[in-house]
Amino acid sequence: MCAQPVPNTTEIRWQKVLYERQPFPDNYVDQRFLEELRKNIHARKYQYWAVVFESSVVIQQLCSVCVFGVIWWYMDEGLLAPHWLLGTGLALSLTGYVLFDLLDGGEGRRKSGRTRWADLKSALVFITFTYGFSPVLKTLTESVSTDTIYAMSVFMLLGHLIFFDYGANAAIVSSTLSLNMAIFASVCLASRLPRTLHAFIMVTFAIQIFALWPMLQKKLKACTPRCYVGVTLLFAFSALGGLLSISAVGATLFALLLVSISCLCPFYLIRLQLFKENIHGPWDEAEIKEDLSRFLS
Amino acid sequence: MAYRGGGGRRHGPSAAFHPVSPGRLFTCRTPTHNICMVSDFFYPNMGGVESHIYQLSQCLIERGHKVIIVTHAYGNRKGIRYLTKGLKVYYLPLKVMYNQSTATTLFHSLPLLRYIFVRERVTIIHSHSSFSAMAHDALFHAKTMGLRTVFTDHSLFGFADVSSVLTNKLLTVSLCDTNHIICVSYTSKENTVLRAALNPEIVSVIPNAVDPTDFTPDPFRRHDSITIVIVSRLVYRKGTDLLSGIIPELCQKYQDLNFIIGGEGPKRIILEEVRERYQLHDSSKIRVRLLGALEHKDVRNVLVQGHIFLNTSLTEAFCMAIVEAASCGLQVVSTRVGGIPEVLPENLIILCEPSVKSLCEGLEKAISQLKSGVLPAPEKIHNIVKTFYTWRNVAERTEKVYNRVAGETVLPMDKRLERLMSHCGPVTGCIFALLAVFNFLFLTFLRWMTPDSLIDVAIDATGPKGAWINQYPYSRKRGRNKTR
Amino acid sequence: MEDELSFSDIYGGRLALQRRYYSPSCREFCLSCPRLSLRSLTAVTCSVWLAAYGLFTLCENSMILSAAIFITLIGLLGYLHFVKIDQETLLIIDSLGIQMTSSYASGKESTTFIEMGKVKDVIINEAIYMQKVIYYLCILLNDPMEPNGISQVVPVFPSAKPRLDCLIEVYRSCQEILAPGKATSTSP
Amino acid sequence: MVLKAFFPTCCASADSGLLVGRWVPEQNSAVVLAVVHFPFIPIQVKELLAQVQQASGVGVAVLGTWCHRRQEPEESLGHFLEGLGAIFSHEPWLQLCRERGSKFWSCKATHRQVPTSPSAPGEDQVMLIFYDQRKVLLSQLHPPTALPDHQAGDATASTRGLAAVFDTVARSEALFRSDRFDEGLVRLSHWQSEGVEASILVELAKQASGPVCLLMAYLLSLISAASTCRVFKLWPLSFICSKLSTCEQLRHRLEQLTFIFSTQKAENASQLMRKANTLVSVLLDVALGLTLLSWLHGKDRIGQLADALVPVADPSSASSVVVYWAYCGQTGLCGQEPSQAECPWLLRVAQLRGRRKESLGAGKEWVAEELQHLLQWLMGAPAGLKMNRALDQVLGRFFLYHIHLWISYIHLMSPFIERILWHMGLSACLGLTVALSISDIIALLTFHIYCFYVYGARLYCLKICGLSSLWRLFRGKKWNVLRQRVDSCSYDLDQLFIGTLLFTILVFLLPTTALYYLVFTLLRLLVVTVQGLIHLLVDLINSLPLYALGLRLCRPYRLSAGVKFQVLEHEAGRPLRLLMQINPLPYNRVVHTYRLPSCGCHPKHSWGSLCRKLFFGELIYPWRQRGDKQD
Repeated sequence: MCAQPVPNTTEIRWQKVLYERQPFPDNYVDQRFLEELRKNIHARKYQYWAVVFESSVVIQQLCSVCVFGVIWWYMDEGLLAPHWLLGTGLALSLTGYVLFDLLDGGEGRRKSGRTRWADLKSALVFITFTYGFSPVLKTLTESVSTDTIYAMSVFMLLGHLIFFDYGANAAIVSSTLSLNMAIFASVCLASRLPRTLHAFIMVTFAIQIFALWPMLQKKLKACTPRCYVGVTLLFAFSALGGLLSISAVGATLFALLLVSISCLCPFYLIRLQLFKENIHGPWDEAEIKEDLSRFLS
Repeated sequence: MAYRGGGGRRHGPSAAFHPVSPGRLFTCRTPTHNICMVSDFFYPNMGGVESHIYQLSQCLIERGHKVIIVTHAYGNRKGIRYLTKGLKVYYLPLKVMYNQSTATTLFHSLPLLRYIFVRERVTIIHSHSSFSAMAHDALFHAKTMGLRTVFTDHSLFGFADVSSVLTNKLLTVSLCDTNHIICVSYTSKENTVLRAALNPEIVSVIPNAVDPTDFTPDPFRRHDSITIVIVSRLVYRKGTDLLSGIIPELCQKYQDLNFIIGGEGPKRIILEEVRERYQLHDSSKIRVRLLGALEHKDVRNVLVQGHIFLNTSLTEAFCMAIVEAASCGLQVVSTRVGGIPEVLPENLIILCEPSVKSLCEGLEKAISQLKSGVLPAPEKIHNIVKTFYTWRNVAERTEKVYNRVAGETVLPMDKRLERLMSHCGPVTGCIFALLAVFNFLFLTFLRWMTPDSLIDVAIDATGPKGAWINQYPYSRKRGRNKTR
Repeated sequence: MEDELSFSDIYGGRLALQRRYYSPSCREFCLSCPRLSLRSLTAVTCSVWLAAYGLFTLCENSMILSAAIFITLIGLLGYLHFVKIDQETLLIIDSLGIQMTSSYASGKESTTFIEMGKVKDVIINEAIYMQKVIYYLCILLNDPMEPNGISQVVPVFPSAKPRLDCLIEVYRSCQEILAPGKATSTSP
Repeated sequence: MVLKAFFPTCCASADSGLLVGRWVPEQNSAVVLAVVHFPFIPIQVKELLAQVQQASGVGVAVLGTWCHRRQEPEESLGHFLEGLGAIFSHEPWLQLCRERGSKFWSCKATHRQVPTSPSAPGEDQVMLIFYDQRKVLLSQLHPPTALPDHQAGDATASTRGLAAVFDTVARSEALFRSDRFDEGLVRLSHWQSEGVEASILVELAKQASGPVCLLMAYLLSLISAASTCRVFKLWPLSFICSKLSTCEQLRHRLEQLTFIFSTQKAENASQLMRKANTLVSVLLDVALGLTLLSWLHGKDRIGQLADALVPVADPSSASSVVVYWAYCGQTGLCGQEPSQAECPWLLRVAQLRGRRKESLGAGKEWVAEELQHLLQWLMGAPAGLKMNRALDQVLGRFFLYHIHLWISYIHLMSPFIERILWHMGLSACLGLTVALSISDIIALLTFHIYCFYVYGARLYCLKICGLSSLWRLFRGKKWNVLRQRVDSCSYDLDQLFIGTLLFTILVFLLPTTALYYLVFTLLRLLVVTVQGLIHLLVDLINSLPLYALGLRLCRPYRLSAGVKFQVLEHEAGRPLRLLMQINPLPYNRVVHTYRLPSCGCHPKHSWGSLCRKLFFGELIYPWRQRGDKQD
């Protein structure tokens, strides 16, 4: 029975078992209490530059949103001829398409087993649908007030940035959702443009910059990291330039944002690692290491 | 409809496991308490917590205490029922939010609970299971009313993800001024102390128990082919995925190996797929049998059909299943998680790492032992295990806790607020201190609305002046009035 | 013989219990709660009329006042006739039956008579009522299908909810009549 | 156990004699039915009882003696009564005795052979229960007990408790037949010993009812034969008949009449009651209908009604609409240059016309014109809502065109409408309910609203479904049909693009359609509500059990929910005296028990599901005919 603590507890060692009655009270606290407590088992060490390199994906996405905004502003002001944008867009996407295959010698395509005919078909689908719907898009939101549209598209672009797949496996990441939000925003903005052609071209451009460009980026990052960094810098500076041509203040703010994301945040991440403290012990729910799907396939 | 005591009839056999004789003898020795067990989980719901509450209450009644149970209404089972030996159960009409746990607003349950505490002259509130919102509500109200509180934690929690962080915070708040906490194993004690940032002195370890008379080995067991039994809910936490890996491995290795799997759950489909894929249920001999959900009384009959019991849980505070299996004389193979290593001595259990490989090795070891016949006889195992865990022992140790708590003082309001604010962090502490103040005001309002003098003092069915006499249920009231 | 005791209901209001023993085989328990007090009546009426007058000052429409008067009158009548129960009577006649009468403030009476053949027993039961847990006296009717089943539970004194002490008084003297009655009625 | 003696109040003043009644052993109670007066010859009494017994199947016997002391008690009578016990042996032997002056009676029951009950030496406790024989005889217990079959044995077995008493009294009418004017050899006193209660009218009606029933039944069979001939079975006719509520009413009325005049007798009380109820309700219905008829065919109310019912059908508005529509047509539906220009113009025309009409002073309501105004309003920016103008124009013109069609239809119909109404009015002589089923006419006259509603609902439903599925695509999910749940799914780029494009478009077009849908749904609901109210009224008239209610009102004891007892004041040592009264059935239970089946059109779904249907744009027909309720 668990009676009152008998004096000779020194020689009778307390042992962590339930099945035998020990001469200790039920609330006895041994010095071996919490001895299996472990801390920061899975804590990872980060390299500063590696983190900076990883953060470039975020930079890219921010810049593409910024570029999209700038282009839309130019077209809304009428400073940018739609044909010119169409031409450059087509040229760029063609080069990107060629690059896309050249980079990995086309074995990515072989893996996915996607034919060029399929690419052509989807391209045709894009063009035809956008062109067919552009009059509708034009008159779609004319009775909705402009501020509503702006608010909606800003919200959607933010959502695009939030849900974008930056390579981290979190619950909220959903590339589909982010792409759809971007397209929604582009449609909203396009419906504000003066002419039907403008709307058409704006939407195509949105496709290029939100759907195709990230795919190319991924491949670049995988194959040639060095030139990927170069491309990122180039892209960032072009975005900054475009923004500068619209408003200096916006440009400075944007530059600050980029710098803080690419340099400060990694720094803090590494600093805060020191204060990390998460507890492990026998009570943790054991996770299953090996994959069990092999038994079911 | 109290006299309908359906529960009493259903669980009667499992309760009447020893003669009623010693009941009154203890009462002279120790002071008796009026104990109110509060939890969302009780019969007709089935599980470890439920049976724990039921058996513990029965033993406490036998030791001359007055015990009542408060839980929420299950379906049309509302109101007040009497179970075996006059165990009185209040099924309160509260809304159930998420798997059998009531929604908590921290206030809506106060009027009823206060009424019950007053009319039953409760002195000690004993809440069970940290998953039950009602239990935490009861603790909160009891402290406001200045009653002594005990809490039993039946489960383990991690510290990793957001949800567990939040629940740990709530647990901290609700336990920071609770008089005493009971855990079912040392691991669970460590866990609780860490989660709720408690002083380990006020945390007692009292294991669960099994009723050895319910789990006796089958004297004539067939030895033609080896059978492995698994009895658990088929969910992720119980490691059903591991099971789906183990079954094909072993079935391909040993041709005379069968599996019996009792239990229901979302992961059942995986096992069925495995069975399909490896043709383990051909018409000639079914090698993997899925029995589906089991009644508590059928468990023994399933267990004694096998030779080896396999437990693949990923986390357990105190695994009752392996004790039951061992008590039925089976060789137990289990994962080394949570409090399981503390439960059985090494010669009765084979502990493995939670992976398919290690578990297979453990099982093969068990099989080889079985074939070579070095395993002790089931009756021998039963006789060993029988001495480990009994409800009477649990009741005695719980009674000690009650006695100790009865000696302590409940924090007055100001002290309580201070403790909340000092102990639970600035934000949460303040919020809950405010809530406590509101709760107190609400209580004073209720006292003004219906003063305690207006509340009829209930007639004890159990306890020192218990009026319960085992007649047929209808004439209960008359019997009661004769005794007064 | 007749005597009168005073008890209180679960809200603390006063109740008067009159017991009439007509004969060893016939008893009557009459539980009467206080009548509608003039104070509360005037209070309600005045409040309604004040509200009506406030409305009237807002929008000059004399319809409101007349409407208020009508509403109070109709409400009072309805209350007296359908809601306010002044007296509840329980009449037990051995080997004949149990009769429950509840008389409203307007004098309307509603009676239900339960034959002794249907009555299984009279017990005190507990129930969760609103935010309270109360005791109440109830009559168990046995259902013709199976011998010791209960088809229905009829509560006694449903409107005036007396406290336990009062119930026990009534319960005891009910059992004095019922207990032998049950013995013989169950014999054939 | 106490011995209960049920004693009829009418015998309380009878002279001394023998108590005749039935002894119910299982609850040891004696039901006294009558008192036999002196002088009598025991043999004859026994004969009489034997006759009654084999006539009624009730075990009637002599239960004891009854002595009513008017003058000072004489022992001789007492002894004589004692002696009678020897002649008519009965267990136990009752001795009721009423002194002059005092209200308290003495009663004792003695057992002959004492050893049977050693505990009570011959005597045991007696309780006197007075009952009004007439009421008990006429009243009918609810819920009815097992129907009394005429073998005494299992009749007593079937009826238990107080039902046995009622049963006894009800079945021993043979005893009550003899009153004191027929020179029977035995003088009884009971509730109609002062003369049999009967009325000439009732007897005459009973005599007359037979042939009338025969005749009517013959006629009705002819009618029904005619109605079932093959012509009505042809597809369109049968379909229309199933839909028109007038036909429903006629069919129902036919059923009612056939039921009333069915020649076979009603075997049990409930069916009799039902017949009576049906008869009364039909009579009342016809009476109401006739009053309506007389009122209608008074000074040209038909015409006014017709004018009130016909929506505007005068050339001016129609022509204006035609002009307007033509204009819309030739401006073309290509969507630009919307009709901002001509809206004010048309409004002005409308106002002018409205004023002219008011000057003409026919208080008509201009359904079609109001609809046009509504559409104009919708085609503008209604309530400052952000609607897509192009779609708005298209929908608006579409509906305007419909109104035009509608008006021309009214043109065709307008000459006949008055005559139709007149004939409908004639149909009122078949009863108010038939006349009230003008909901058909309402349905006909508001056909265009129904059409609008259907178009709007279909469009809206389409939009909602599209949006819901596209929203799933937008979130990168898809509906798994096999598992009945939403799975995540990876789409191709072009699928995503097109899906999102359509999603955007639908989202921005939703308010327009939703508004149209809303407006026309409201109109539809209005119409439906009116129809529903009419249906309810008809249902009420058809199904209210008037006869039963009347009985409950005038003869409360006829329908009894049970009995209630009242303790008469009593003094110690004397037997307890109770007064048994009939507890009348409450009104709600009367209605509940005797509701007549009616061709009720019952609300198909609850409010929640109705709102749900409305939200998802499914069509609603809240009033369903009896026919499809059965299958």
